[in-house]
Amino acid sequence: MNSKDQSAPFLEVKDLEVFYSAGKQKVQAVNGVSFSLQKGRSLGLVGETGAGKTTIAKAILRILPHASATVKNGQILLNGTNLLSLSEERMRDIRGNEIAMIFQDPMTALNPILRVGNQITEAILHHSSMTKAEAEKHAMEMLEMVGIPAERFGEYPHQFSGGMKQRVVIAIALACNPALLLADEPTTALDVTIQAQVLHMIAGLKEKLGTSMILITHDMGVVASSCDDVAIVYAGQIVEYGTLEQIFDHPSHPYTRGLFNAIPSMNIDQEYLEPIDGLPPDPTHLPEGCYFSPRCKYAAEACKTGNMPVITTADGHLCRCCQYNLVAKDEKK
Amino acid sequence: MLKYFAKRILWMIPIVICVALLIFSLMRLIPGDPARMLVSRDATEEEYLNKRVELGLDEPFLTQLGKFLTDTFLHFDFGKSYMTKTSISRDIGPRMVRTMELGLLAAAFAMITGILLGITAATHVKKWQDSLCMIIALVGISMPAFWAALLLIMLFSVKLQLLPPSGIGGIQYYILPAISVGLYGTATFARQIRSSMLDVIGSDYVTTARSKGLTEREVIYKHALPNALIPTITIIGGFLGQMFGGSIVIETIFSIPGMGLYLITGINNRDYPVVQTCVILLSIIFCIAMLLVDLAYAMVDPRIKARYASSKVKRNK
Amino acid sequence: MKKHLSKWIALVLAIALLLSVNSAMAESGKKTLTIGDSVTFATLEPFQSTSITGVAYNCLYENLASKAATGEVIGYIAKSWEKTGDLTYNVELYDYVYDSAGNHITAKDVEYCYTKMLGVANALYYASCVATGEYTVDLTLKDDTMGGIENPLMTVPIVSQAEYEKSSDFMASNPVSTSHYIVSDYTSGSSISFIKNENYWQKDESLIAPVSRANYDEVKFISILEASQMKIALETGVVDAIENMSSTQVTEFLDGGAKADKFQTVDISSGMTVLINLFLSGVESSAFHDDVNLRKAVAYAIDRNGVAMGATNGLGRACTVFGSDYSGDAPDYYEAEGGWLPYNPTLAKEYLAQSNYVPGTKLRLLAEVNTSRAAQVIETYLNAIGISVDISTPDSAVYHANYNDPNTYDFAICLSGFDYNSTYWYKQYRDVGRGYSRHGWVDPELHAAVANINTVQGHTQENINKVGKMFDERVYGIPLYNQYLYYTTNRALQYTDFNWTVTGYLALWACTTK
Amino acid sequence: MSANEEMIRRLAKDRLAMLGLLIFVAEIIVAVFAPLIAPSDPFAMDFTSMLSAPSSAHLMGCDEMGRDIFSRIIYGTRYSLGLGISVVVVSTIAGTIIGAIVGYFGGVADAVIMRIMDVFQSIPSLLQSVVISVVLGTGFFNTLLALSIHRTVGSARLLRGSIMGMRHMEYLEAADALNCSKLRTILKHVLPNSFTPMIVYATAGIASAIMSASTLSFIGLGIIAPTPEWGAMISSSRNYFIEYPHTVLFPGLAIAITVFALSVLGDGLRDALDPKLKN
Repeated sequence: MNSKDQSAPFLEVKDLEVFYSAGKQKVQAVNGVSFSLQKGRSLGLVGETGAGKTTIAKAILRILPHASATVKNGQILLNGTNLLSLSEERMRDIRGNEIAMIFQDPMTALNPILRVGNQITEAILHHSSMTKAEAEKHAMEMLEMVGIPAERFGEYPHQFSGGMKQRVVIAIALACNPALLLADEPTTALDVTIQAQVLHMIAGLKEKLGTSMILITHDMGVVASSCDDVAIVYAGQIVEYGTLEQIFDHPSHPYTRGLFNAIPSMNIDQEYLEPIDGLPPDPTHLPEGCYFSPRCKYAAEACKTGNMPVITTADGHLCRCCQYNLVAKDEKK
Repeated sequence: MLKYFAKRILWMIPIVICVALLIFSLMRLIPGDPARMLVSRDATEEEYLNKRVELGLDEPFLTQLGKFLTDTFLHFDFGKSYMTKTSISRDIGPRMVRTMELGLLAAAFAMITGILLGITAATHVKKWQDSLCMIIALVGISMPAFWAALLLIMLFSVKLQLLPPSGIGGIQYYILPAISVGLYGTATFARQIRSSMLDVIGSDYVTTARSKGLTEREVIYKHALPNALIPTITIIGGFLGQMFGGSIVIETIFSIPGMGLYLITGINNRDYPVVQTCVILLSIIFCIAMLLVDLAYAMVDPRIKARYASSKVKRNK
Repeated sequence: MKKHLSKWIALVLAIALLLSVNSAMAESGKKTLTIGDSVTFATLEPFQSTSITGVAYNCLYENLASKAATGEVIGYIAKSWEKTGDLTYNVELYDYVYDSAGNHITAKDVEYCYTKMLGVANALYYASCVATGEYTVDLTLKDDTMGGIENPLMTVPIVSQAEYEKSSDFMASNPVSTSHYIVSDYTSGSSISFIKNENYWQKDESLIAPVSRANYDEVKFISILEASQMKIALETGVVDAIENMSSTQVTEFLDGGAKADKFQTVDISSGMTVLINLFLSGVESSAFHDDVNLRKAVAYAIDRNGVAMGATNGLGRACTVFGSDYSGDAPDYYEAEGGWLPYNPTLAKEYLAQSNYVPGTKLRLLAEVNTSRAAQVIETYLNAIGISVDISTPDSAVYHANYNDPNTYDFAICLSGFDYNSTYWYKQYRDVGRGYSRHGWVDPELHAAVANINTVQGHTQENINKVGKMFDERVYGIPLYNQYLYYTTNRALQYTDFNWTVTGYLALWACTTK
Repeated sequence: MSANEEMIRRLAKDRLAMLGLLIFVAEIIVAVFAPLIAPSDPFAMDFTSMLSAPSSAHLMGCDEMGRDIFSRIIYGTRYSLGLGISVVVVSTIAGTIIGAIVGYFGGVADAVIMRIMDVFQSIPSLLQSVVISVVLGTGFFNTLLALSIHRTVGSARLLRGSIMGMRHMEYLEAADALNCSKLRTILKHVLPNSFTPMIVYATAGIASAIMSASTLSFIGLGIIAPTPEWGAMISSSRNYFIEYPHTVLFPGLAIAITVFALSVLGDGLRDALDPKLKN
C-alpha cells in the first residue's frame, strides 16, 4: 500500500506477515502490511491494542523474540536495502544508529542499576569511534536537548520522574542521530501535561535532526498533533492510509469512522458516544474476508469472502473496503 | 546507610549474648558429665569428685554463668578446654581460618557453577540445555552432602587417585570437601538465577538494550545478568547457614581440623568451654555474614541504597 | 559463551592459588616414616592422659625406666633403684642426661615432673617423689599393689623444669624433652612431624632401650578420624602404617587376602589385650540383684564364640577363662573343653526356669557405638532362651555417665584394655569406697579377696583359683572375647626385631629398616 | 472453588511435579504396607551373608550384620517420610499459632517473640538441631523436636510477614469495622489468604527435614542403629563403603530420590499456586 511516491521512499514495507507461536496455537499478529515513508515525514500507526502495531515496529528493527516470533514473508526496504535479509551482525550496526526506538513504559525502559549517562554513552560508543570523554560530552548535550540538566548525568533512573525518564529514553534513541525513529506509544504512560511537553519536544527534535518517525498510538489527539500521514491498523492489516487531512476530514473505512465516533468532540454536545460494538477478532483464528466484517454496520456477503480490494477514495487516500461507496454515501460531516 | 548497619551491628550484641546464655544452659542440660569423661572408667568416686571441683562444675549454676559471661564478653577470654587444658582462643584461631577457607571455596564453587548453569538454562529456554541444567540442579539439591562426599572420595581418591582423600595441606585437599558442601549451593544458585534471568530477559530495559544494537552477549552479560544477580545475593545468606552447619559433617569425613570438627569433638567429650566458644563464634560469623549479604545487596542495588540514604536524610531535618 | 567460560575458570584457579596455605613437604633423600592414627593430637603437653596423642607420646617424652627386648624392666634415665623402706625406693639417675635444648636433667627436675603428674593424671600408683641428692630421688608408693615400682617408673614423662615453666603454653605446641626425636612441625588436630635428634644424650648404643631407638630420619603422625579414610590413606600411600583397622576392613590385608601382596598385617593383641566384657548390675533395681539363677542362665545362654564371630567377623577370640586368655594369671582348674561356664542353652533354660525372671520384661542392655554389634548378637542369643532385651547405644559421654551409675542398666558391655587378670578383677570388683563395687555388688568377702591378690605377696596361683571359684558361683560378670588388635603397614617396613608383646604397642620408628 | 480447580489443572500440566507426586505417594504406600512389601525382617541377622553383594536372595545385598538392605530401606521410608511430614506438620501448626499471635496483635508480644526468633535464627539450622538433639537424646520424638524448632521459627516469621502485609488491607479494616472478634478475623480472613506461602514453605520443608534428619543420623544423633533410618544405615556402613559400596549406595539413593520428588513437587506447587506464572 503505498501513496503517491514523488521520490524513492526512504522506508518501504511490503506485504509484511508476522505470527507468534505460543504452544500449539499460532497468533497472526501482522497479516500483509505495506506502507512507505518519505524522508523527514512522520507516520502515525493508529489502532486498538493488540492490532499488531508494536509487532510492525519490532519487525522493522528486527528485535522480535527469536523463540516465539517468525516473519512469514514480506520485505522492509530502508533506502532500498531489505533489512530482513541482512546478517544479524550487519543489522546490529543499523539498530540504534540508523533506526532507533522509544518504548511505551518509561518506568521500566531504563536499566535500574546503570547510571543514566552511561546508558546513553553506551549506544554512542557502540556505533561511533568516539573516545569515552567525547561520548560523555555528546551524551550531556543530548540530555540538555531533551530538557534535562547535564549535572544529572551520573544519577540513577529511580531518581527521575516518569516524564524525565521518557526524555532520557529519547536522548538514548536520538544519541546516534538515527534516520528513523520508531516511537511505540511514547506518551501513553505519562499524564496529560507531561504528554504535551514530550510530544512537543519530539516534534522539535525531529525538525532539528530531520529524523523521520513512525509514531504508534491509539490516541487520535496525539496523531493529530504530531503526524503527517496516518495508517489505521486493525487486526494486523492497514485498513485506511492517507495524509492527516484526508483521514481526519474524510474517514472512509467503517472502522476509522467508528474510531472517530468514539471520541467526544468539543463542539457538539452529545449524550452518548457511539462505541464500536463487539471485540477485536481472536488473532489465532481470524474471520474470513474482511476482519472487521463481524463488527461492521455495512457488512454484506461480499465482505465475508476473499480479501478486500484496496480502493482510492475521492480525495486520493487508500481504504481497504468493498462497501466503500455505500459507506461514503452517509458521510456525516 | 552506615547508620542503619551500625544499628544492626549494635543489635547483634544482645543477640549474641542471648545465644551464649542459650548454649550455656543447654550444655548443662546435656546428659553426660565432663568430669566423668576425664577420669578413667575405673576411677574411684573421690577422684571423680576432685575432678568436678577442679573444673568448677560443683559451683551453683548462676555463679558458673556469671563467671562465664564476664570471662567471655568482658575479658574476651574463652578459657581452657577441659580435655587438652590448652587455651581455646589459641586453638580456635587456625581452625576458624580453615573453616572460612573451606566456606569461601565452597561458595566460589557454588556461585560459579550455579551462575553458569543458570545462564545457560535461561538463555536456552525449552531447549535441551535448559532441561539438562535444571536436572543437574535438582540432583544437586537432593544429594545429601555426606553421601556426595563419600561418593566423591570413592571416585576421585580411591578409583582415580587424583585428589587426597583427607587431611589438610595445599589447595588440593580442599577441592573435594568444597564440592560436597557447595553442591547444594550450586543447585539453589542455578535455580534462582534461571528464574530471575527469565524475569529480567522479558523486561523492557533488555529490549531497550537490544534496540541499541548491542550484541546478544552484551545484552545478557552487561544488562540482564547484573539485574538477575541482585536477588540471588539474598540466597547467599541461606547458603552460608547451610554451609556452616554442613561443615560439621564434612570436616569429620575429610578429617579437616576446622570449627565443625572442633565442635563435634567438643560435644562428644562434653567439653563445655569448647562447645560454647564454637557456637558463639559460629553465630557471630553467621550474623556478620548475613549482615555483609544485606550490605552487598544495598551496595549493588542503587534503589535500595537510596532508600537508606533518604531515610537518613529525613531524620536530619 | 566460551570466552566467558575461560574467564570464570581463570577466576577459580586464582582463588585456589590464593588459598593454598602451606606447600607440600619437600621429599628429601632422608628415610621417612608416616603413621596414621585416629587421635586428635590436640595438645603435646607432657602431663596429660595419653589418649590425646596416642602412640606418638612415646616419641615425645622418655621415662625413668623402659622395657628391654626380653620384657624385663631396665633403667633408662634412671641408672638403678633399690627398695629402701616398706613402700619407698631410692632411684639413682644417670648424670649425663640432657634434653634437646641442652638443659641438664637432675633429681630436682624428676621431683618436679612426678609432683606435677600427680596433680594431673589419674590412677597412678605412687604417693610422692622427693629429690635426695644431685642425681638421686626417693619414690614412695601408695600401696603394695602388684607391678609396684615398675609402673610409676615407666609412665611419668621427664622434662626440664626450667624449660617447662619457660614455655608459654606449657609445651602444648613446642615440647622440649630428652627424646631421640624432636618435634619439627606440628598442626594441632592434624599432624606432628619429628626429626632425629642428632646429639641424643645416650651415646652408648647398647644402653638405648628398644623403644628409644631412632631408625628413621623423619617420622610423621597424621590424624585421620574416619576409619574408611584411614584405609584409603594407607592404600594411596599417604601413610605407611595404621593401627587398629576395623575387623571388616582388615581381612583383605591379612595373609592370603586380596591386598596381602602390597601390605602386611600383624596381630599384637598378645601384647595389648582388648577385652570386651558383659558386666551385670548388682543394685536393687537390677533384675540380677540376688537372682544367681538368672545370672547363670544369661552366662550359659551366650555362645561367646558366636558373639566374637558376629561382632568382629571372626577376628576375635572368645574367653575361655574368667578374664583374658592372654593374661598369665588366670585360674587353671577349668577342665571342660569350653572353659568357664561353656555355652549350654538347655542348662540356661533350666536356670531361667528357676530364676524369678518374668517373661516379657525387657532387660536394659547398655552398649557403646563400637560395641553395638556385640550387643545385637547377645540379644539374639538371649531371645533364643526367652529373655527379651532393650539395647541402648547412646553417645560416648552418656555411656560414660550411665556406665558409672548401675541403676541405669541391668547389664552393660564394656571394652577395656589391661595387662593382668588380677589387676583387672581388682579394678572391677573392689570396694569403690562406699561399701559396694563399681557395678553395685555388695560383697565384702569378694572385695577383700580381690584386693589381696592384687598385692605382690597375695598374687599366688592358689589365691587366683580361690577367687576364680568365687566368680564361678557369683557370676557378677561375663568376659566375652578378646578383640584382635592389628598393625597394618606397607611391605617396605619390617618390624621382626621389635618385641611388641613386651611394650604393648609397635614402635615402628624403632624398627630397623629393610 | 474455581481457584483450586485452576491450581490443580496447572499442577497436572507440570509433568515433573506429577513425577514427584507419584514418587511421594508410592513412598507413602510403601511406608504404610512395609511389612507386606519387605521380603524379609529388617532386623533379622544372618551372619552367613554378612556384607554380601546384591543377589537374587537379597535384592540390595546385606549390611554388616547380615540384614537385608532392601527391606531396611522399605522400613526406612517410615522413619524418613514419617519424620519429614511430622516435622512439617508440627512446625507449621506451631508456626501458625505464634505467627498469628505475633502478626495480628503486634506490640510488645511481637517485639519479644521476634527477638527470641532472632536468637534462634542467628544459629545455623543444622548446628541448632545437633545441639538440641544432643540435649534431648536420640529417638524419633527427640529428633522430631530438634528439627521442628528451626522450622517453627521459619514458618512463624513467614506467616507474620504475610499478616503484617495484609493488616493494612481494606478487607481487614472492614472486618474490624464490623467488630468481629480478633480470633474470628484471624481464622476467617487472615489465615486463608496467607495459605499459599505456607503450603509452598511446607512442601519444601519436608524435603529439607528429611535431609537434616539423615544428616543427624549420619553423625550418630537423631535416629540411630539398629533402626533402619537411611542416614543411620549410611553411617553404620561408612567404614567399608569402598569395599562394599552397595551398603552406602542404596540408602543414599533412597534419600536422594525422596528429596528430589519433594523438591520437584514443591516447585510445581509454588508455580501452580503463584499466579505470576514463569514459563
